Amino acid sequence: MIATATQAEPFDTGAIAAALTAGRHDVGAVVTFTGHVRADDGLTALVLEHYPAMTDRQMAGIAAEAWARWPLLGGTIIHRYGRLLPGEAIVVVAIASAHRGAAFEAAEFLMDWLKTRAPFWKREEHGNASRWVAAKASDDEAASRWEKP
Amino acid sequence: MIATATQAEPFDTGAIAAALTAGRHDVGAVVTFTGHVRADDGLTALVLEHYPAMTDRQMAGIAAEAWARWPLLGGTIIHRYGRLLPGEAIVVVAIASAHRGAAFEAAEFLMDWLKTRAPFWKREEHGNASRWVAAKASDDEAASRWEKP
Amino acid sequence: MVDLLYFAWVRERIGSGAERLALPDGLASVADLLDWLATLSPGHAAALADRGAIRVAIDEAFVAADAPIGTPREIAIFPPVTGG
Amino acid sequence: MVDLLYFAWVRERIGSGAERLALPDGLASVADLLDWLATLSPGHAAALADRGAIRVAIDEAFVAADAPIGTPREIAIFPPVTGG
Repeated sequence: MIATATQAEPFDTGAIAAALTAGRHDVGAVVTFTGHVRADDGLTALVLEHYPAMTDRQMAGIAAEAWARWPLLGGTIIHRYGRLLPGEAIVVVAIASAHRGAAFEAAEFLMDWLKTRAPFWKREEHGNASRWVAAKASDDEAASRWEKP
Repeated sequence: MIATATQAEPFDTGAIAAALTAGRHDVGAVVTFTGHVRADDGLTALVLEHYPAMTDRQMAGIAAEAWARWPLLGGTIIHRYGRLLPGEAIVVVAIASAHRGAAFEAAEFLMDWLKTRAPFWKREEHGNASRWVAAKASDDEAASRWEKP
Repeated sequence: MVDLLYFAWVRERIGSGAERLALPDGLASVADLLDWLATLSPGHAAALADRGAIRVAIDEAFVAADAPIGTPREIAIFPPVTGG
Repeated sequence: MVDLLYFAWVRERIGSGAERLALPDGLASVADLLDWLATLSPGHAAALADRGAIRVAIDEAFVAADAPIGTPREIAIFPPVTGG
């Protein structure tokens, strides 16, 4: 299965990925994606608000969907909330499979779905000023490629 | 740039990925791929032979090609050689970019090219028996999607 | 009574993250609900003015504007999500 | 004199990973080179019997069967690669 969690605390991508292969000899491919806070345009912090109960439900649903679509052997998704500084990691998706194709596709699918379906909202802080991040049409387009006919 | 290396020793994917973001605030996405030895059909070890000088040249060329094609901010490729046991990591590709699309694509491209252009040969050990791994047509197909018209 | 939850700038404009309300009879759809909510205060009106930028979840599942309200426990109203 | 390098089962069948040879005149292409090498010993012949499974690199760059030999420093002959 793919474990999902939200937390305020930092996570260790290397340890998360290592746990997916520990003690097993059937995993041939591990893909990790880690999203980080960029200091674009003088950004000084990123504040993530979320809807906890719905986030848990959506992340579990997205994880189950990936599990059904690809032959996966394990996975972990952690999304942070709260106030993050430039350089800090926001989200990690780590996927294990026998082969690389499934691991890459599932990780991309999960990121695209997290961007468009998980109830998080980012607020940028630029010193004393602050603004909510607008949703990107490009994220909707990226997610739409996974829709089944 | 994307650093490339071959080595007999194990590597630490987490440390490799962390080094790509250390002290910088422009990286928004880090993708890692790690390939592991699977114990399929009773495999007891995988022995990787390589052509060192050509491997170095091919890996550097592949890395430069990825750097030219996508807006990347850093990367590391390490490919091991020698005798590896089930579960051990064979290869890591770690890519940093501002956005996830470029990081995912470049990592997949690099893996597809490593599979079809880097002069490594795998020999499977099954107890006392041993056999060379045949190249897969599916790897050639995966690599061909990156060919420019 | 239904729990209304507001997030991000919807929450800021309404001035509260949650309120418990008795919905009037006759709200056939999510769009009807938003029309009614917008009458409650200038903050509600400001928060819901741009319907294209409003997303709604009923009992933690996304719903479209023409979806029926039903008898939910919790309705959440928020801008398009920007996680990941 | 040219350094010939052999890898994987090509190396095993030839019985050596490297040899230094003086190439005869008149080898126009890589295919001609393989034809000549196959005459050197039964091991060479066995290694090069299935030309569809043979890959060649001249001075560390892949070349096709119809490529000219030129005046290389090093020619490597091996099966299709299986790294990654």
